[in-house]
Amino acid sequence: MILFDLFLILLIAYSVGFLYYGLYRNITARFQRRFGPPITQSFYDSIKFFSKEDSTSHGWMFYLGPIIMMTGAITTLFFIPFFYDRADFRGLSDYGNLFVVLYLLVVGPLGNALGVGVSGNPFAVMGVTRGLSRLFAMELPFYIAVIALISINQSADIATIASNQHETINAIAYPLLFIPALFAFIGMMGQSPFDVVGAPVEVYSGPAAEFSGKFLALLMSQGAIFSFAKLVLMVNLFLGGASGFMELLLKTFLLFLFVIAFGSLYGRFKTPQSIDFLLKVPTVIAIVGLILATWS
Amino acid sequence: MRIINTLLAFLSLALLLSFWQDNFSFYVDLALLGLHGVVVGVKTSALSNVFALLIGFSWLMVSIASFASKKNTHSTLFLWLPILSLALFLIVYTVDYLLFFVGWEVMSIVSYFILAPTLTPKALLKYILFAMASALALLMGIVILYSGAETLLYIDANHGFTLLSQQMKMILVLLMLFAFFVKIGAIGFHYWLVDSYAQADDLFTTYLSAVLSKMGIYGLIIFLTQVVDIYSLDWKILAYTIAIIGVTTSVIATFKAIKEDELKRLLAYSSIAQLGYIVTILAIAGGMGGVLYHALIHTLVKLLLFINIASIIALTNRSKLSQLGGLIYRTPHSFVLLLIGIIVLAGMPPLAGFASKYLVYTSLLDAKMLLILSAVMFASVSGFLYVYKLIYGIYLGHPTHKSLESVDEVSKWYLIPQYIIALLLVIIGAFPALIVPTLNTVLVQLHVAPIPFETSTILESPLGAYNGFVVMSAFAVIFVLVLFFVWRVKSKAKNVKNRFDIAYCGEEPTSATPLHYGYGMGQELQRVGFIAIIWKQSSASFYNALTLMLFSLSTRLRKVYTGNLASNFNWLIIFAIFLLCWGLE
Amino acid sequence: MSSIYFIALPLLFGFATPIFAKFGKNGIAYSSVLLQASLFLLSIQLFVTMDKSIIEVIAIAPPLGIALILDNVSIFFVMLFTFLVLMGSLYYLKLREKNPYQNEAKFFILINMLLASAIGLVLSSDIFNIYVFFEIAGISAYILSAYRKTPKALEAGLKYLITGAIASIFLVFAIALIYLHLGTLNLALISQGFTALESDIKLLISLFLLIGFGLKVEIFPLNFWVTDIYEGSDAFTDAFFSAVVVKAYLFVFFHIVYLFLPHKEFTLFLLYLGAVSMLIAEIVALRQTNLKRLFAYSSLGQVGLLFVAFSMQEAVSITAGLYILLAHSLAKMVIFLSLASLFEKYKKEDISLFKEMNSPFLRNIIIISMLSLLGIPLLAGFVGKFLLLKSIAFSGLFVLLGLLVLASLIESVYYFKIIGFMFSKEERGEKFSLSTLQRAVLLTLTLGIILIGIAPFLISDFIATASSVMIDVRSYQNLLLGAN
Amino acid sequence: MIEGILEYLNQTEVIKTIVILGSMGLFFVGLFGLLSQRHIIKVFISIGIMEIAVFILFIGLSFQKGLTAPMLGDAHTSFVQMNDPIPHAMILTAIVIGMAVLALGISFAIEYYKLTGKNRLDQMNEMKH
Repeated sequence: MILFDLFLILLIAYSVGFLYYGLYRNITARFQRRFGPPITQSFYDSIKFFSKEDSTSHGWMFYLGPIIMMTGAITTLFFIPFFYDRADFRGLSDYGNLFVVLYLLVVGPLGNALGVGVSGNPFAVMGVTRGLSRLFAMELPFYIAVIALISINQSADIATIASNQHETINAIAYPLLFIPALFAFIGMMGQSPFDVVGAPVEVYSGPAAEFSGKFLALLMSQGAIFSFAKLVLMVNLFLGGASGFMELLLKTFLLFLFVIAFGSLYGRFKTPQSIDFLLKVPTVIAIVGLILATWS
Repeated sequence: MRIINTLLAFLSLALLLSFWQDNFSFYVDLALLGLHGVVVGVKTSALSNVFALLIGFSWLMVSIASFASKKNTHSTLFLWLPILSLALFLIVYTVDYLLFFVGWEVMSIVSYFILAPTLTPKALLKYILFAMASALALLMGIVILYSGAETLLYIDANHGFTLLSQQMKMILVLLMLFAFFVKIGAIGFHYWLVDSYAQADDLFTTYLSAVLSKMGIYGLIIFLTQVVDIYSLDWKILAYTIAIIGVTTSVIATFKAIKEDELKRLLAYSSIAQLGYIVTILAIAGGMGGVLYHALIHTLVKLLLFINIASIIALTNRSKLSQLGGLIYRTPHSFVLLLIGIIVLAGMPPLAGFASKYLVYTSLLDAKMLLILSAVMFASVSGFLYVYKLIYGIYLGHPTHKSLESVDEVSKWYLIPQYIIALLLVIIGAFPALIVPTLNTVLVQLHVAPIPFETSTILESPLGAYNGFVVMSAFAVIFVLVLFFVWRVKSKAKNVKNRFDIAYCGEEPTSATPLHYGYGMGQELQRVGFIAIIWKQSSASFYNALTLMLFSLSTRLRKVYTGNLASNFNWLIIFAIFLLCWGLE
Repeated sequence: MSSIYFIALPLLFGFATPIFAKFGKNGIAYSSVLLQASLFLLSIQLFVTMDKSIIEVIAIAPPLGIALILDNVSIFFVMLFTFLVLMGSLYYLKLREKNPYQNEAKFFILINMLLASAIGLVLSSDIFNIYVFFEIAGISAYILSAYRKTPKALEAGLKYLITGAIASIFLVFAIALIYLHLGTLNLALISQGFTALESDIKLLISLFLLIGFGLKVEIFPLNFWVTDIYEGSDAFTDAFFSAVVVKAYLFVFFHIVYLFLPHKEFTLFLLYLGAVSMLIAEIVALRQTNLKRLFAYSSLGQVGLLFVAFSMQEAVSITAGLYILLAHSLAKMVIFLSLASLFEKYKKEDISLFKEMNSPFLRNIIIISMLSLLGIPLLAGFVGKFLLLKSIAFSGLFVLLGLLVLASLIESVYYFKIIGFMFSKEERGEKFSLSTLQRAVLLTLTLGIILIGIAPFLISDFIATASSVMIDVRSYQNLLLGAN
Repeated sequence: MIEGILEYLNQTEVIKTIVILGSMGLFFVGLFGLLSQRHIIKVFISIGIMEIAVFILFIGLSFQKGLTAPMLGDAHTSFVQMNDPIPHAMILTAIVIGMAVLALGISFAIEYYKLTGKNRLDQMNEMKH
């Protein structure tokens, strides 16, 4: 039963993830006054990549990188419940909690870093370093917000946090926690202004520089799954969770839309700039929010 | 010598495990020395057994690793190591502060003699001066406590502590904290630590980091729970001070570690940072479980990491990240072991590191130290950068020298202890509550609430539990499935023959191109304001100024001893007149 | 009557040297060693046969005559001094083969005079005898100090002599005042009558005594001359100065303090004087490069510590003081004797000598001695230091405690600088080894340090009794007066 | 007139006052010499003066009028009607010792002068580091 549940979760995440990715390409295209590819294009791309040969390999660790990344994404997904009040689509979330998820979120990037590192491409490693540097800056405001939520709810269980919001969602109840978390979330989604790590167009480098064929496909797929997982997590934490598929899709899509809209509007920070920004503005807001939220 | 040492280590561990449950105690009355009513002695207890286990285990692991080198190069080390371990056992088993001090001093001095052949004079002097300062502060604290309690036993110490005046309590606490923080290397007092770790014999560094630093933790546990009785004392500011010192230590040491190029220095800072987490939760009531758990995990992981880099240094004769690289396919076993090590060090979920981090976080949450918790998590995440730097610099990327392309796997004597430790770490990762019953006996002994325990797979905490077994098996199963999936998908990829065959801006790099990114990694953080401040500031300037001041004072006071009798007679007369006036008063 | 031998025999030795000289080249040397060995055995025998507090008084009808008192505390010093001098003489037997003193007969006479006067100081129980022995010790020390007749040695001798002469003037002055007002020289009688004196006279007497003895016991600020003397003299003689002479003066000084001036205020003053003395000496020592001078400062520091211990006026702290004194004497003996050989071998007195030194044996024993001086557990220095700190804390003098701990920390700076030099990785010359006899001497002393450190209970009973006897003024009075 | 003065002077108190004043004067002369003079021999002389001052003080004050010197001789066969012998014995000893010390000191000074050509206290700085 639970295996079927997990399979469904994976399937949904995979398809919705690619759907969102297609939408993302379309929407950004519209922002830039052009027409994007068909929505399903990314999905087809990934299928196509799976069937392509990969041109170079740098040994087994090189292969393991994307695999670990994929594993990390799926595991993360499984530990986030889709709905707060339903017995199904809970995945493995009963066996873990928010702390586990927070840490699982970084398993993927670290696995990727290993695979990239072994490729011997200094540009790729540079991207990894940037990613890791940005990571801690990004996580700080996010962690502060999450800690505040855990403390308020006296529970690290995601479903509990989600269900406790049926009166007022956390985004409205605690805006000073939501705003910094949102900043961090934009970074986590790899959107401007914090997207220098995997900058898709202009830099001929970044973690993915050496991957091709099925491994590139793997990277793309995990990206889709992972994005969805993160969206669901954010919805659960701040937007009141969901009790049905429509609600879930709506909330995640709105959040997604906001993120890409924001990303399209702003230019790109350099790594130190983004670290500096994240450690200053959102962190300070988050600290204020934390103090206000738990003052008693 | 090595064989005897290993046998002794094995014997002590075997003794320890076979008499684990037995109670043993031995007391001596010191009335003979003019110390009436003073009893000293040793006694087994749950707490001391746990720490003794760490000592015995680390000793054995280091001893096994020592067989790797062909020559008996560490002969003095293995002459001293049994004595050192004996002193450590004395520290953990004693029930009074006199023997504790004896063990403490012997530990410092014996370490000094072990360090002496390898350290530079300056580093050696730094080490011993901090050790002496620590010991003297400890001695002064002990004596002050003694004057209150009139005995030296831990069990009476709390009574004595309450009898002291508020001011003396403060001084006592400061002295003791100083004494133990020096050993731990809390920030500001770590000036000696990094150099000593970096220059010590590679295997002794392992022992230093795994065990000796834990003695500071042990001392703090004893002092805070037995003497100050901090959990029942309403002395909030003390708990907060300790927590803030701990977390500052973690954050600063983490960023210092990111900058380091030398393997052992990097790990030394990492050691400081990890102990910082322990210090952070030391003074809060629910934190003791996390303290013990993290101390245990940290001991294991530092054993693993230091033995690993000792093997790499022995293999390549290189100790800098910028001089290594690309060893992964030459030494795959070492790579996998280090990978396990850094996953634990970073506190990633499937392995044991997460369990201890989890306890650290939940205890801070429970104590409502939310900002401190955020800082701890921040330090923890920032730590990813240096753990990645470590594994990348050694194993990934490009070899920086021809010699690195032709080395073979490290000696099996290095691998055996690492595999044992890695296995333990994986097991604890899957069964995070496996050691909870043991820890709970200690917690009961210390009169703090035990960690809830049902089954060995679920680590419970006041704010929720997690099932380590499920996390690990989920991860493993998904990993295998993805692997299998990728395996089945067709592939004709060939291994690159030429390692320069990479995407490099349309050019083909040559062997002269600096492709290894080991040294530069993390340097760009310099542009971030507060990190630049951390990197630029160093306690060295403070200690240098102190030294300078002392020496100029010395020069000035030397003028008293000019040797010019004529002027000295004037002194004499002035002194006499002063005495006369003073006497007439 | 046996206690008189300790003074008479070494003094008589001088007159007998022409006879001993007949026994060949080594006659005087061997007979001197023999004499000291027999004195040491005698002291052991006395100690063993002595009851818990049996006291030997040799008195020619006090208050008029002289009296020698051999009680639990003085037997401690007698044993210590004879043992140390014996060890030194044995060591010299080999040292003289390479670098003998000119006119050795004189040298042996002086050493024995020094021994006699040190013991005399400890045993005497009337103040004029103390003055006489004070001077004999002084004269022999002046000559020993200047013995090499190099400019440095002569300068040291001169300075020693001038300060010594001034000290003796003040002492005579004090004695004159005491006799004029009390009509007696007997310590017991003086101690009985002293409190009844007018306060002005008391002040004057205590001031003169403090200056007279203060110059000799090397207390700040009266210790300005000490380091020059140590540096100018031979390391071999420094061993005696540091291990024997100062200790004798210290004992007498505090004996007199306990008997005459057990004022709380005065001893408190001495207490802080000791602490300041220690602190200043340790700070100055930081920059020293000349080894003899360095260890001279270290001696000053230790004397400061002893001052603190004895000024506390409690049985426990005196016990601590005796432990520290014992540990310091043994350690300084080891260090200065080794230095004597090392200087002779390497022809330099600089601290960098230890970078060249290639002698594991000497390295190890010097390190053990220095660690003992620092008060590291399991060595002799720790017992005394711990007891002392304990009694200070029990008296609530926490500032003093802090000062001493600070001084100890500074002390460890230069000790460990030296030890660091011993481990430096520089090129070392050929191996240097001592003769068997010298090694045996040094080993005996070092084993003493270790043994006391590991098993202080072996002698704790004895030292505890000694300290209680030392502080027990009343029984001393009864003893001395009841003897006639 | 002279008789009167002598009579006056013969009083014990007067004699003792003179002794005290004189010896103290002498003592301070010595002390002043010690502090102001740098020549080694002059310093020795100052020390000698101070010693003598103390001796005179002691002897002068312990003397009692009307008693003879504490010596046994033809007329005196027992210790009666004599001054206290102890101060005399003491001072005799002290004089001998003081003389010995000064002689020793002068011999040192001469040797030192021969070797180095220095004869002043403030020049004695072989050990100035």
